[in-house]
Amino acid sequence: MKKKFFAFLMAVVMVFSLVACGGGGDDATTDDTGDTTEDTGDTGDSATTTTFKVGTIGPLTGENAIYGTAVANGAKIAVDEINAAGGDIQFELQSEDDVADGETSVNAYNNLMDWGMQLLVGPTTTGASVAVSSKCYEERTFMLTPSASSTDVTAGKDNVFQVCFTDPNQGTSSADYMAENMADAKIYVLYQNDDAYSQGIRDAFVTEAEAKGLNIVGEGTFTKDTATDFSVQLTAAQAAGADTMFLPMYYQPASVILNQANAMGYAPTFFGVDGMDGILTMEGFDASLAEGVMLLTPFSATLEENASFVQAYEDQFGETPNQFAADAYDAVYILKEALEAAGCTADMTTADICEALVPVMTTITHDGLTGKGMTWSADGAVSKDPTAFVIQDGVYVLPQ
Amino acid sequence: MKKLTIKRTTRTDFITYLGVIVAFLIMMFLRDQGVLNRSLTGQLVPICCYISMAISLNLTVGILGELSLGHAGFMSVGAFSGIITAMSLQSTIPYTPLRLAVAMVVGAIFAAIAGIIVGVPVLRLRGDYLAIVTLAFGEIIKDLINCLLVGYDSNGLHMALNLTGSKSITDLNLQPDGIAIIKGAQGATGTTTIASFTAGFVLVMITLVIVLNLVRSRTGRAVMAIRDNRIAAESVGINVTKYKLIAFVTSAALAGAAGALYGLNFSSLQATKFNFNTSILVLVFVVLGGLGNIWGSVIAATVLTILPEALRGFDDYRMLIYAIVLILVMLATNNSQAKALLGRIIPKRKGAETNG
Amino acid sequence: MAKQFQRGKMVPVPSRAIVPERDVDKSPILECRYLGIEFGGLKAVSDFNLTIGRTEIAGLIGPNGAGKTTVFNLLTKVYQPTHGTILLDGRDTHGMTTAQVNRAGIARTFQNIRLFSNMSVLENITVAMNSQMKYSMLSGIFRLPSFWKEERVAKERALELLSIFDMQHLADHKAGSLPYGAQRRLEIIRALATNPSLLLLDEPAAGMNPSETAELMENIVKIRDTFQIAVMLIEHDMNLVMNICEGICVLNFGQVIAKGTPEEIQSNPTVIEAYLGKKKEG
Amino acid sequence: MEFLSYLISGISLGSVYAIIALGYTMVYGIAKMLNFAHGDVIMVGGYISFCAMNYLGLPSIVAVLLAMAVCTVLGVVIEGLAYKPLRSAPSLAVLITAIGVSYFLQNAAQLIWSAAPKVYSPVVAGSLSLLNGQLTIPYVSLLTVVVCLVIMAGLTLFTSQSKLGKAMRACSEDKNAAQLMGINVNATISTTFAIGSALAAIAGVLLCSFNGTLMPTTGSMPGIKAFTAAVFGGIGSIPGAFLGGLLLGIIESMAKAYISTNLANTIGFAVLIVVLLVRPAGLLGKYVPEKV
Repeated sequence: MKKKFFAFLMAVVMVFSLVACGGGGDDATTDDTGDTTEDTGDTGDSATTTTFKVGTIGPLTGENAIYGTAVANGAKIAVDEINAAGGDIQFELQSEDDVADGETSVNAYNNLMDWGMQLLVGPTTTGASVAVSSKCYEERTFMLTPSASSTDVTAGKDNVFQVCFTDPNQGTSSADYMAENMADAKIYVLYQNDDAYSQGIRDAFVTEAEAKGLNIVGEGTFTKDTATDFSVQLTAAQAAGADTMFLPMYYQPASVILNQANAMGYAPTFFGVDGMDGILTMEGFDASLAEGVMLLTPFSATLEENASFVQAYEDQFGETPNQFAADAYDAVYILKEALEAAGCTADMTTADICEALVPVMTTITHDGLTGKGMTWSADGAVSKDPTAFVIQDGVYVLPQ
Repeated sequence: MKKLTIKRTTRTDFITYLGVIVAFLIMMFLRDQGVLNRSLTGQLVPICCYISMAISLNLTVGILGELSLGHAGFMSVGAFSGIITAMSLQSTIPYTPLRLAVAMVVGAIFAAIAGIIVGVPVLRLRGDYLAIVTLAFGEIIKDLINCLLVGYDSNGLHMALNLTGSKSITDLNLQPDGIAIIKGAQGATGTTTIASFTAGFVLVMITLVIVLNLVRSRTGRAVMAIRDNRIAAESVGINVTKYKLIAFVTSAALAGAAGALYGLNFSSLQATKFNFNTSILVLVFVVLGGLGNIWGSVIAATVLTILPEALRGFDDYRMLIYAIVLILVMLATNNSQAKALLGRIIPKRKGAETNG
Repeated sequence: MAKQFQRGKMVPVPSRAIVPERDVDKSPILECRYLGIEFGGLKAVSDFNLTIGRTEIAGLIGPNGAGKTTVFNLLTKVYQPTHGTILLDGRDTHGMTTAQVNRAGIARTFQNIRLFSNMSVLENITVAMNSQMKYSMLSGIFRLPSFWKEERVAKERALELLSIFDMQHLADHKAGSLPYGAQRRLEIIRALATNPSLLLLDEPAAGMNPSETAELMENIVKIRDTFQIAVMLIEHDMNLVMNICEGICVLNFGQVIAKGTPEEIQSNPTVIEAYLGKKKEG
Repeated sequence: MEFLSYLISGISLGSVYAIIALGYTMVYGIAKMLNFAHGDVIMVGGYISFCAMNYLGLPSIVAVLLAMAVCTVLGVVIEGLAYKPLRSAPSLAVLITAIGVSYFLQNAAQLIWSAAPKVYSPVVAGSLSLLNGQLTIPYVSLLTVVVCLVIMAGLTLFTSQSKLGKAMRACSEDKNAAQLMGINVNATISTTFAIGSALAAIAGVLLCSFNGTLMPTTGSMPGIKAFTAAVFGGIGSIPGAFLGGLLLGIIESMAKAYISTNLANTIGFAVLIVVLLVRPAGLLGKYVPEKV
């Protein structure tokens, strides 16, 4: 009986996937014929408006959904703006969920390829990005990740680029900044050691800090499963006499740390990285807790020049954008600029676009929300200046 | 009657083998013809791994009758030991299929060792207590691998356990030609992906042969006897601990082989992948497919791996619908009223139902 | 001895069966000396002394709660005795597990039937032959010749055992789906399949009607004669006990109050007071 | 001094586990099912109280009561729709259904309240300063411990004195016998779920106050930990759940402080395993050998 039931269920799923498959096929054929007719009709006409298919991948469900959703939303705003402006290059956007998991991310990528994706903005998280980037490398799909910051994502893959800083870059910059501005600080490093991002920054920070002679008085770790109670680590930091706490992590655990430190009456200078951005806009967050928190971040929702993006995002999604949204927004514009520079058209295959874009990426310079004059090296890493902000009265200000 | 029922058992086995072979051939054909979409193509290897996982867990849960909530832990051990093996042997065994096979065997061996370490103390417990302890072991394995640093260079394999959080891959002091295989929380990145659908098919077939033949041998009978009535099993001279351990370790070893294949299918893998949720996922396959029903495990693993992908059209509601489907299926297959309803639609088979 | 039976007559020794020849000396198969167990200070059974001959049918009777099943549990090491020794064929079973005791020669049935109810009748029997089968797990997985050979022998022997109770036709039924009487009989066959030298039957006639009981009595004797083994049974059906047991032991409050032939027991005043008297009341 | 503050943080963390474990253990004791959705009911309780306080501006006590009311209804609805039809089904089927419910609640919460973590300001702010400020104890921690003790005492009294409580104990011993004695088993189980869910709401408020943050997945890990704690103490036993929760919290805290923060979970689980090997039914559980 059960078997019969399963046969039935199986059949349903088969139909599902066949429909999906058939749908994909249909899309492809219409696109193909559409393009062919266009080509034959407009031969030699270079001013044709063409629509590129762009995909984003990120966790839209699960505990990391906040990041993936921000990327999907940020990219959507950019695509809408570009399409509304009506230039030569138009985008069609599709966002897929990967639950921040490598396997699902590869599935999402394959799904997008079935849809006919030509350019990938994603994936959002590092682990998933490494899995997808090697697929992209093999299959020659151009990949620009807004937020996966590990060097493993780009290492050895010429067609994979990043919008965000690499982890080592952030760790090194943070240590450099501290060495310059707060050289005699007693630093306690607290990081999440089951998270690639956090671990990556910490490793680079510690190496650079040693080189610059900074005084690290202690290190504490936590894991995803223990990210709710930091009293032990905070007590240890306090006991070690730390007056500065380096927090290379995302803003969610950071907000818990600030809260618990405050409850303990412990008030060192907290120093964060770009993942810390977003803490002020957390619902219910008491901004006074973040008073005096320093962070190195390329994006700030409170800066004047980002106001239009922030406004558009708030109008559409009812939330203040974080750095992930800004990275994704930039990523779409970077793609546009690169496509223009390379002279790509939408009838080119994914692989041809990829080959055309790779040499161009190292030549363009982009001014975006997350940095002015961004340039890329051949290894895929971005070069831009992080800005150190200090939080005062609930807004980012430049430190005196 | 007699001959008929004996034949039924063998026939079920035969249909299971045949079904898997035919499915493989169809998929290969469709893929080569380019008819298969990429989404499904990309899932072929993971599906094979999950089928293997489900069959092997069925050995513990369905045949042995002990609830294990840490099966993903063995998959994890197999995956990472398989990755280490494959990456270290890159130059020694250039022939990919052989390297893959060696990695899977090593994965199975290490998972079996983990199975013994876990099984010896744990199998003395019963029911929900055993369940919670397997859960605990799964989490412990995850935490330990999260601390593991492994690199390979011309001097051989280097390993360190980053317990205090102050070590990193640079502390392994690899030679310039060395490669970092596992970098603690960052997991294995840059793995050369050598898994193939054919390997997955072979894995599923081997798993099927081992589990089905085991179940139909004296070992399997002893294990099922323990499930049905432990005290009676002891009374007919069956060494309960030994047979429990055999079933448990075999199950762990098969999960390890599946893990190795899974690990070598993606260029990046973190220990957190094999958390409690993955164990639960595999358990769902087993329960949905029917306890002790190997054929059911194969189907359930396939369907439930494809389902979330097939639901992509529902966007944000995808996992919500998945949850609802799960609840409804459990209600439909286990509620007595719903069963009666189904029973009226589908006439019940007469005669003896044997396990399989 | 109440009755004399001609031995080895009723069923021929099964053709392929491995029924070992037993020596004919009169030494006892089972000796219990001062056997006892305490549960948290409560003496469930104490100073239990008993000797059973190699081919004797012995009865263990007593009112409910007298500790009869506890004695079986002690003999089979379901409970570890806190006092005394058990000698099986002259060997001390101290420290053995239930499974080891079974392999040493004691098989049993249970008061509340304990079959492997999701397995077929045939499997229930072949599983009991597990310790006599030698092929390894790998031979089983790879279906080596030893697997086929031993499985065939086991199956044939199982069918022969089933024929004692005329149950061959049920071989492929699920054990749990059998009627009650057949389940009880299957439990006895399963115990026999382990090749015991002492068979313990815990209320074999419970729930049977008089004609089934009569058939069972015949079969118990037949089993003893065919396999040349000792049988010890717990039973409330006095007709059965008095008719087939050659020796009877009466237990009350965990202690032996009488031992002897059926005739002796029937006329023992202590027994009548403690047991038969009570039975009349109830 | 540090030791003391580690101990205090362990006790307050442990009290949170204990409250969740009490809910787990009650439901397990009567329905004999591992209710994996319990952690997610806690999460819903957290969100309801968060919304009540932040959107409706209600005082915290009203928010807690509202959360309890909503969770009670939710618990009864879940029980009625998903678990009751499976009363006679194998326990694994119910377990999988509970997991389905857990997925459902998490994803529904994400759709309703979005995945963005919310900052949960403690229902009681501030902290107690002792020994010239060398030792600070957040009031929330004190509140958690007190609430935990009150709930445990209340539950113990309830199950031993009240008619309904006795009915619950009867059901947990033997459902059929209870039925024969005229106890409405179904209604008793539903009531148990209602009480368990109301406790979950309180646990949600305290957990979120303690963590200071709230996400759709907030409940899952504490749920597993509390389950561990309940088994640790002997599942089904009310004082056992309390003891198990407390010990798990202290062990975790001490392991973080003196051994390794990476392995805090591992050490907690390892202690659990050792305890179960020595006492197969947990610290206070009764080991009932199978009757032959």
